[in-house]
Amino acid sequence: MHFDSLSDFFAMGGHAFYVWWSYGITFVLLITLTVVSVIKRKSLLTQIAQQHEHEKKLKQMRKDKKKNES
Amino acid sequence: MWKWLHPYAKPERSYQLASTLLPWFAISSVILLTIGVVWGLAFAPSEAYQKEYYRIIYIHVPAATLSMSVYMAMATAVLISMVWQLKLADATAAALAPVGATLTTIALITGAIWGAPSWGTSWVWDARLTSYLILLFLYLGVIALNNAFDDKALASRAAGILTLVGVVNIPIIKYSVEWWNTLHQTATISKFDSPSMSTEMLWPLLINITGFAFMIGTLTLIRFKNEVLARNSMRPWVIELATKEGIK
Amino acid sequence: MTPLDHQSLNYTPLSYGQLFMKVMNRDLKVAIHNKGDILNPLIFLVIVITLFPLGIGPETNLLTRIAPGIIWVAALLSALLSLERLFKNDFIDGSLEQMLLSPQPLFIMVLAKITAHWLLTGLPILIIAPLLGLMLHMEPLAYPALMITLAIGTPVLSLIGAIGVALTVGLKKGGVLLSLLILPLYIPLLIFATGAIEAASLGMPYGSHLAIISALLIGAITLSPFAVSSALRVSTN
Amino acid sequence: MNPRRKKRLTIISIIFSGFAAVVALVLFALSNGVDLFYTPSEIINGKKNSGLKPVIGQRLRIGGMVKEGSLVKNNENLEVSFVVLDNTHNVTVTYTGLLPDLFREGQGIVANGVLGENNVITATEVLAKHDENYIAPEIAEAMKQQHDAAKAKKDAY
Amino acid sequence: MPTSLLRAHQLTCIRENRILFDELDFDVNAGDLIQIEGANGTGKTSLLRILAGLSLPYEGDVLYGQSSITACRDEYYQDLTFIGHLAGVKGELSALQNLSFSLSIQGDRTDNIDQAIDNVDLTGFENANAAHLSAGQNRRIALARLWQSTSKIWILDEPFTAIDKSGVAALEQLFIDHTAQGGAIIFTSHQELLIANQQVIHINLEDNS
Repeated sequence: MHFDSLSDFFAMGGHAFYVWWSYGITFVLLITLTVVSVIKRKSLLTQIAQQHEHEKKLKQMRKDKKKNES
Repeated sequence: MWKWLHPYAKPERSYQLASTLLPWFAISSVILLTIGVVWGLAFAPSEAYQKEYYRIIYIHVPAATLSMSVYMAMATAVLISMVWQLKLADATAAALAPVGATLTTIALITGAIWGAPSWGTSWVWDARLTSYLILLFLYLGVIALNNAFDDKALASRAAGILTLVGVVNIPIIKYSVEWWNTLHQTATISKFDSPSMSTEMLWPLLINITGFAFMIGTLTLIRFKNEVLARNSMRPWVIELATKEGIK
Repeated sequence: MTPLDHQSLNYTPLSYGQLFMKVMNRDLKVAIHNKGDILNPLIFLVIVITLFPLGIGPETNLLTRIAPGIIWVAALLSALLSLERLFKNDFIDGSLEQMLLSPQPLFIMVLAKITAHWLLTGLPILIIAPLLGLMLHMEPLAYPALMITLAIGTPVLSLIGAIGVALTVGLKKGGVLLSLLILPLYIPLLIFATGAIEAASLGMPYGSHLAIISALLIGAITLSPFAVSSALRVSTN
Repeated sequence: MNPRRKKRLTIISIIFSGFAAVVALVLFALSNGVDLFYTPSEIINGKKNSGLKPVIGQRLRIGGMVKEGSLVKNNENLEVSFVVLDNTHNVTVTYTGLLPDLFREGQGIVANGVLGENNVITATEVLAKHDENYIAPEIAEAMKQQHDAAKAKKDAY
Repeated sequence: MPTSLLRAHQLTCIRENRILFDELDFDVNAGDLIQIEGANGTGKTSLLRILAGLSLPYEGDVLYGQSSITACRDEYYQDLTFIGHLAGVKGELSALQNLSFSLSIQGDRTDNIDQAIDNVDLTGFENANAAHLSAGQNRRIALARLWQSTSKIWILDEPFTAIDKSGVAALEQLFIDHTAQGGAIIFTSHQELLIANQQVIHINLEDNS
């Protein structure tokens, strides 16, 4: 370990502000992108499933209509 | 020679392949980044002049170099899609854009934070920084075009044209530090046999670059899967997957 | 009154020069009927430039220093304003579609349309530029540089802008997107054009700036017609 | 000529000649230098390729090393002056304000300012330029000792 | 054995996540008069635009000769006249200017334009700005191109809209002449053609989806 103590490590030789902000922002941005991408997948699947349900219903309605007509 | 690739040109197979690869990429990136970051932050020696804050290099350099590589990868995917009409290449390009934009943002922000103590300013309008800012705008433009069209295939073709136009910017970024006297220093590890860096500083940097590359791979795979789903929403296998996982 | 027997016998292509002139002349003729389209961006330019002395105070030294930047930024914005017209009307009335269906090379027609656009919007800026310089107390030495950079630079505005317009012409809300796509691409031009004028105002040579702007112009002439052609085929889909 | 071949030939020749012209122009521009950057010897003798010399009152950017022992601080205000040198020439820079952290004698700097009489530059901004080398302090120390030893050896002869 | 001019191969079209038509196959032969049918929103216009190369199909290909139309655009467009929903007529220009411009960029015959103007009953209006003419007259300016056309394949989207009875009759006569000379016409229309003894091939898109 390069630093003598944990508090030394956090102080970063007096430049804690710069170092921790950089790492913090990077971390936050990467995590945000990951989370957004994963959520996108969920919403996409839900949307596709809903659309499919909707179309199934429409087809059923059409079938019923044809039955009634004949 | 390309025959073994052929089955993966089918969306379903490539979706499965992406799913298989995803955990490996994710695990590798987490392990590598943990090692690299801990090593870089806690174990690497401090620098002779910049003391401790040079440690920003361990995220700034990977983000900066790889964001350019991501752009080139995106442009290559666009070319492939134009020449061979491969729809999966479109999906790849669309998946890469937000990842590249995030990396570029990280490179710019960490650069600005690093510049404050070392140069004495967070931002100068010199060639390197300006061309890098243009890179961010190009990414944003590509993302915006991808979202502007209702039809995904059309959106990809439109975004592809902008991507190719923007390729002009890449050599400008790369050589700006040599063509113009910019404040930004030249590349540290342009030559691997004698990098301008002590070895015990170089190792965590290299590990972090690899870690970032796997991170990019992970994010791209996640987004690629999304793009494939969105582009094939009419296919039975997608609908099956959606009914299994979608409605809760 | 009877059509065709062998299509290839009857098909008579125009030469590239004829095609270029035909399309450009048509666009100019159409524009004469819409004088507002030519005048409004120009009036916008003059008004924007008037706003600066009013906004930052009429201190002559300061204005002299920032004059090149103001004129170029204003020229850029007014170009952006006029660009939408380049393909929009043709798209709405269907004549763009007919051009896409022509057996003649699309990039020539595109280049002709861009040229017409420059004649209608770039050239007028060039003509009133000395007046704008006067309003901003520009350094007398800088006038030639201002004129030359505008002469080489405004075609670049039309050429690069055309790519953005072509990409967004089929979209309902293309306006904001257009500026997002194009303005970043204008940055290099802005930097070197204002750099040239600044160098000139100090009595220094600015040949290398002009060389870069010329390189931008030639690069844009070479690539833009092809990019625009393929963009049009995509966005009118 | 077959129209398709004519079109292809036109396209190829346009792109080729356009590309050649762009490369030629950019190379020309780069050989002359497009930035406002000067080294101290360029301020005194003019730019290497074009012989271009800055004029008094010109805004420019200067880069070079801070000469050892040349930094003079005024304790009442933040005014400082120092000498910037390259291999052959010196130029004096005056500046009012806080110097960046990395500023030290023997280090590279970049300053933006206005050229005055006698090649004195009044800087509005002083930035520390550091090179692409990153070395651990011990190694830096070792290198310095080696350097000094070599110098001492040289002086001894 | 009729000569095939154009072939639709496995055309699939998806709009807004809805399949409009799926794996559509048909041939366009010399002498064919093809009417595309279907209710509103079944993809008639989409199909015509795909056949003209203005839109890309989701899957499948349109073949002209042996090759896909995107690979031989120039040759295909020499052989194609397409008139869509929009007339492509500039309001700022006269009927004559409009017609001669579109003929020359399409590579059609530019001789005898007066006759073409007369065919669509626009004599006397040829120098008036198109903006001052009626919708039907604007439509006629576009249709006048057909009399000058040098191409075999015509794709016409609702050619009879806003055209009066005598105009429709003239146009139908032109259709007969064109197909008799080995041309082919693909069109959409909500009305049945009036002409007798002309074999019209019907393609109904509602059957397909």
